[in-house]
Amino acid sequence: MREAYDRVDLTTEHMRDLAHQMILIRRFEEKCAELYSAEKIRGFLHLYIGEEANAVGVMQALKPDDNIVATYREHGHALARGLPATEVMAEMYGKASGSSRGRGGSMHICSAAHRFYGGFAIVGGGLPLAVGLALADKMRGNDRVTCCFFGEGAAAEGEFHESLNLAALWKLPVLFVCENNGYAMGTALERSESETDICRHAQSYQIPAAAVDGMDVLAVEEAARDATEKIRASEGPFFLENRTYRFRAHSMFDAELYRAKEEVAEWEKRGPLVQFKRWTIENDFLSDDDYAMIEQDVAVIVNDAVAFAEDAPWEAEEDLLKDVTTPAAAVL
Amino acid sequence: MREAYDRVDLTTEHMRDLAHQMILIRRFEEKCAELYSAEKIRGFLHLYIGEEANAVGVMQALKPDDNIVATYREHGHALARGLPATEVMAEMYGKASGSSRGRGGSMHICSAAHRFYGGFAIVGGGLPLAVGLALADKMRGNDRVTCCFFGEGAAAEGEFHESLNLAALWKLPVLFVCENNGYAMGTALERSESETDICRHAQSYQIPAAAVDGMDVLAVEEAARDATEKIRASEGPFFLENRTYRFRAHSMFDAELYRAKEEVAEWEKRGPLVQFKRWTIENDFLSDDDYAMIEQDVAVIVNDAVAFAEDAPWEAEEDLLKDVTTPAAAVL
Amino acid sequence: MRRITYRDAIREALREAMQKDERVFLMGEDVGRYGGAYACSKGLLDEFGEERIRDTPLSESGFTGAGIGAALGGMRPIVEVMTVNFSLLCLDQIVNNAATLRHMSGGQFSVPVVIRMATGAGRQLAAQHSHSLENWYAHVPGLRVVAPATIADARGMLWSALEDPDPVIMFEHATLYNEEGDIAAEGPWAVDIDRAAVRREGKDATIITYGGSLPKALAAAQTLGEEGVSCEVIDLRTLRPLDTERILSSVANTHRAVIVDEGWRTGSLAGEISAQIMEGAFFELDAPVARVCTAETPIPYARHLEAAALPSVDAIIAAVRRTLRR
Amino acid sequence: MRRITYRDAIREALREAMQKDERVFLMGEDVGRYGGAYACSKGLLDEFGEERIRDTPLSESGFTGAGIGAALGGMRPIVEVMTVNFSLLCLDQIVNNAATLRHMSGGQFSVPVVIRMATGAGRQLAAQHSHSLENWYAHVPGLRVVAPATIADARGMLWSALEDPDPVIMFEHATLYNEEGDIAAEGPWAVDIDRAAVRREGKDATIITYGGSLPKALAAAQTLGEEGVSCEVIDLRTLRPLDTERILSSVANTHRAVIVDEGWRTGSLAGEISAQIMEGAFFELDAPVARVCTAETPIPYARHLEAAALPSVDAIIAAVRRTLRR
Ligand SMILES: Cc1ncc(C[n+]2csc(CCOP(=O)(O)OP(=O)(O)O)c2C)c(N)n1
Ligand SMILES: Cc1ncc(C[n+]2csc(CCOP(=O)(O)OP(=O)(O)O)c2C)c(N)n1
Ligand SMILES: [Mg+2]
Ligand SMILES: [Mg+2]
Repeated sequence: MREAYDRVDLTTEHMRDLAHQMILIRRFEEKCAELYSAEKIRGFLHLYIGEEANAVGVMQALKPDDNIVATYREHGHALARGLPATEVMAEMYGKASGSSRGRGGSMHICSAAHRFYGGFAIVGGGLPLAVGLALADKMRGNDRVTCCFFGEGAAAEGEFHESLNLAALWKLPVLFVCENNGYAMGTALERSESETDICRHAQSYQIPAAAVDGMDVLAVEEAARDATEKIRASEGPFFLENRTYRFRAHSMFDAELYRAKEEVAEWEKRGPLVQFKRWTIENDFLSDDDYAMIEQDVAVIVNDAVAFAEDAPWEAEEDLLKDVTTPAAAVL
Repeated sequence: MREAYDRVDLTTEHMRDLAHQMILIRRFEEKCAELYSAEKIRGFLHLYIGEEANAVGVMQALKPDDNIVATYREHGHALARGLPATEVMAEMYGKASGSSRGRGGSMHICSAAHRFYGGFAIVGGGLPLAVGLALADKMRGNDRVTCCFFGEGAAAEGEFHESLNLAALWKLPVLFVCENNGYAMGTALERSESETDICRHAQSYQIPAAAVDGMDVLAVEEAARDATEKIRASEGPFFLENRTYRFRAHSMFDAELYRAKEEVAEWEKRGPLVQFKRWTIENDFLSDDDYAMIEQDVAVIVNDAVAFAEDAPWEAEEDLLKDVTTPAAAVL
Repeated sequence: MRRITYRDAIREALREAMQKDERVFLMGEDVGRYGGAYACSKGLLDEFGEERIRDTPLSESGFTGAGIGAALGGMRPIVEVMTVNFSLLCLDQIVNNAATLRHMSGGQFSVPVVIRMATGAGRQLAAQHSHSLENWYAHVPGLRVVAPATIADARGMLWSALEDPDPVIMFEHATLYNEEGDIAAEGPWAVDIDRAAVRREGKDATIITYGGSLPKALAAAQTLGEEGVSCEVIDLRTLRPLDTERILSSVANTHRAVIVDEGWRTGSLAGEISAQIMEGAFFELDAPVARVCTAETPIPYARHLEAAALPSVDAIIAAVRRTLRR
Repeated sequence: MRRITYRDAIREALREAMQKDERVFLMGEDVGRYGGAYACSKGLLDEFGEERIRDTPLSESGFTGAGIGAALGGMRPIVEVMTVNFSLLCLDQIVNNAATLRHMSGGQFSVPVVIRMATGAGRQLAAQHSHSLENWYAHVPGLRVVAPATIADARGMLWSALEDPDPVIMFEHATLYNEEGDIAAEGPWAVDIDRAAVRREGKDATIITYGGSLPKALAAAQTLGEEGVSCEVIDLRTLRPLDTERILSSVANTHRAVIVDEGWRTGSLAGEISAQIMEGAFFELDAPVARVCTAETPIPYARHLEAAALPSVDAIIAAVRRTLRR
């Protein structure tokens, strides 16, 4: 991490808040992994462990009224956005109290109240939607940013190309956040892109772009604040490439044949939590006791989430066909 | 046109040949337009008039063994590649003697003998095929270039993005020729691309690119020779952007509401035929008599083509289901 | 009454929608300056401006997805995909996003987008420009699929589709745009898109069809009528959800049915309807339900081959006669 | 005999094909270093190298089109699209190019490509990862569509598909990969992909199915058999072209049919088959043909809801009983 960070509110409160959020995501997902083995959670489970600084850092720059579009690796984004851990966990259980009433599962966490549009599991498929949300805001004169998260693997998809061009052509308020963790499942970036500098792709659409250390939450916050400020001013898109790393397997089915343990170990040394903890302690923002406290608070939240999910009811089977179409009553 | 052209064979023979080809395409298509009004030709008819220098110039650099993939605006490419005008015209008539036995029509001229894979009517849809043809050649060790023609409008399609990345990533021998005539139907380039410098897009995949005056057949030939030489040497793709213009409507249904007559008139002054004629006469390669002769020869070819098409038989209705699948006999 | 074309009717419907609701806008390739590939939006750019008559790049997946996103964002977009053939490039957005969002979100989001596309063959446009993939879309839960076959439906269905809170796919058969017909001088135009329409009453056999095949079905019914065979002609109008009730009640009266569908026979919507009759009216049938569909081949360019591939009035007449064993 | 899984069978088939014909290569996302999303190609990279076990970027349209182009260029590519859900991104290449090229060129070109994809639900992967779109593909002239449902077919069909000079789509149901079964120690493995297979003989009713629903159909037939109801179970094996003859001859014996298909009911392949029975065996039927399909909803994540949405053994048993009025 660096000496100084402009435009980041360097207070104990804020540091504690960031630490709390990153640790909450980490512990929440460690618990999810356990629950997967215990077969409480099924389907696909994509862990964000190692990448927490990105969701947490970017969210600092977003307002409650902004829109968010994420991927199937979105637990961290959902929690950082403020979705209750209880509802997120209940969704993973497939319970009726889940954020999507159990219909979505881990890959489709959604919350209209948080303008968190989800949870999209087709790689690249969320980008056109984000462009459309921003188009609606621009046409309606809403001062709102749509933040779209996706991985570097998505950059090879045609929908990436079409979406960036539209956003730039129409000067739409979209913050594209490419979480470049080096791999798309087992495919390393250099095996999927002829040009591995993702920012250069963004620039080829006339979109301003910046790369940031995705293992440094303060650097990410800073970059995101810059980006959203430019977007709100210029009404054009901005592209952030967050250089990060996935510590765990792609999903629970991944044997990780494609990378060396050493490589993972190297990155773990630069993990977002360890780095931030060291930095906040060295710079006297937080103490070991503070961290102990945070861990306690987080443990309570995670346990409550599990308890809530365990006790939550199942959706009635008769309601299978509910939510396929919109009841006339609900028409706006 | 310029003073000098390197690497173009500046002989009277070659100049006559180029003039003959461009004039053949022009007169052939003028006849097609007539025949469309006479309802001999139906469906869509996309004229290449004004763009002849591109197909003719590029073909000079291709060997008989190279592959060609074109669009629905491909009469010029087919004729420049050497397909008999008779078979091309018969195809437009929908006759059994047509290059595709009347099944393809104007948009799907094909010839296995000329490695002319056609005639593709989905914008951008030919690019992945071209990449695949080049991949096959690379894997089989064939020293062959696959030349893929498409319009600037195709550059916004996802298939453009995916194809350029694959060609560059796998270093495939593909010559991408973007015929930038300024419009995709009625949509001007600046209304469809945030970055109007198409070469810059190509470069963002690490593909070397060059823009050339598509109204100057010698400049196009020169650029194409450079490009194919680089491809054959480096085994990587090359991207040519040919700046050209469509003199006629997009298709026979186009009212041309989107551009001014003056704009068309301006470009017509720089037409590939008039320019080349002036240049070849001023530089004493050809005389007015030579051109009169060429027009005569071309008139004969076009008339023969029409006569051939008129007399050609219709495919028998019982053969409707032929050519849907490959008869076991034909298995290679 | 006044006489207008199907194309005029679509244009009037677009204008009306734009005037009625400022959240409505039209986006697609060449809808603006070009006036629309089929001239449906000619003149609208001048009236409503670039923002609301929005020309897009050639990016079917991108702009269709953007339309879906704009609907999520509170607009009422009308996305024009020039033809169903090109919609093969945006199926991910339509099927994986538009059709699933309401469900995946546990009912939190709706996607009130209308996606219009020309469909069908008959204009010698050959294998890549002549698909009829209506059954693909009719197969997908979460979508509504409509196919205006008459001038009145072309005039009225768009607004009904816009009032649907969920995604609606609207198929306009390319051969219908130049069809002329009489229509009331003034509205209301709204159409009940939950119900099929009986276009001709009859008692001997039921001909079930939609879209571009309706004129053929009516012509066949006319000829048969002159021979004393009385056919009821049902225009499905909405392909999803199907008005099964209407289909079954007609078959219960006629005891014979012929389905006319321009889709390729195998896997066609006609197959689905035949199966529904099997399930709901088997004991009413005096003869097996027959299908008149497109031959199992990509559509050829040559006029005579294309005609041979598509459902024809003669083929419909022959099919009805067969079911009547005449 | 030896015991292997469906996954092993696919892997053996891939190896054999690569060894037999040097024009054969496998391309797709994560087929190499990762070993395949379903581990079907695990180990093949070491044996055949990067060129022939080719990892691709996330570019479904690009690499599927490249596979089609490579087939045109004389290779015999096996394209792996991880799942049918993602094939929505490459339908343009499959339908507009692979399926039409032979026809559009007047018979000059063939496209000997095999495109494999996992299909189906049952693993709680929710709305965007659980499609069964077999009927979409079965609808398209120019394609052959196969669905190995047994270990032996998984072992043998790939080579038969590669021998087809035209494009073949191969659907592997995701729930089958871990199925174990006995298989001959040695070949020949080739399967007759023109014919459906009778997996169980019977005389009271015919159950027609394919792919991931075959185990359910057999389980239902087993239970019914114990109750004295003898069911014939037909595994379609090839979804296009359909072995209509086999279907009709079985129904002619049993006079009753139930079709089991994991596709959504409306517009399903089951509907097509019911229509074909209507057309070809109407007068043989003692009861209307019944369909057991997936409910009309995107697939929910929750296990109990997903189970409720999909065809079940109980539902098949109930349907057979209904057709037998027991
Ligand atoms: C269109 C599509 N193709 C393939 C997949 C299967 N898949 C799921 S995640 C993934 C890798 C995506 O990598 P990246 O975009 O870098 O995101 P990351 O998983 O690394 O966060 C793949 C191939 C998919 N979900 N969607
Ligand atoms: C995928 C797709 N979308 C739309 C069309 C309709 N269309 C045919 S040509 C064309 C314009 C293409 O422009 P460009 O690529 O510049 O080629 P040009 O016609 O100018 O030669 C359009 C929109 C199509 N054929 N395919
Ligand atoms: Mg990644
Ligand atoms: Mg153009």
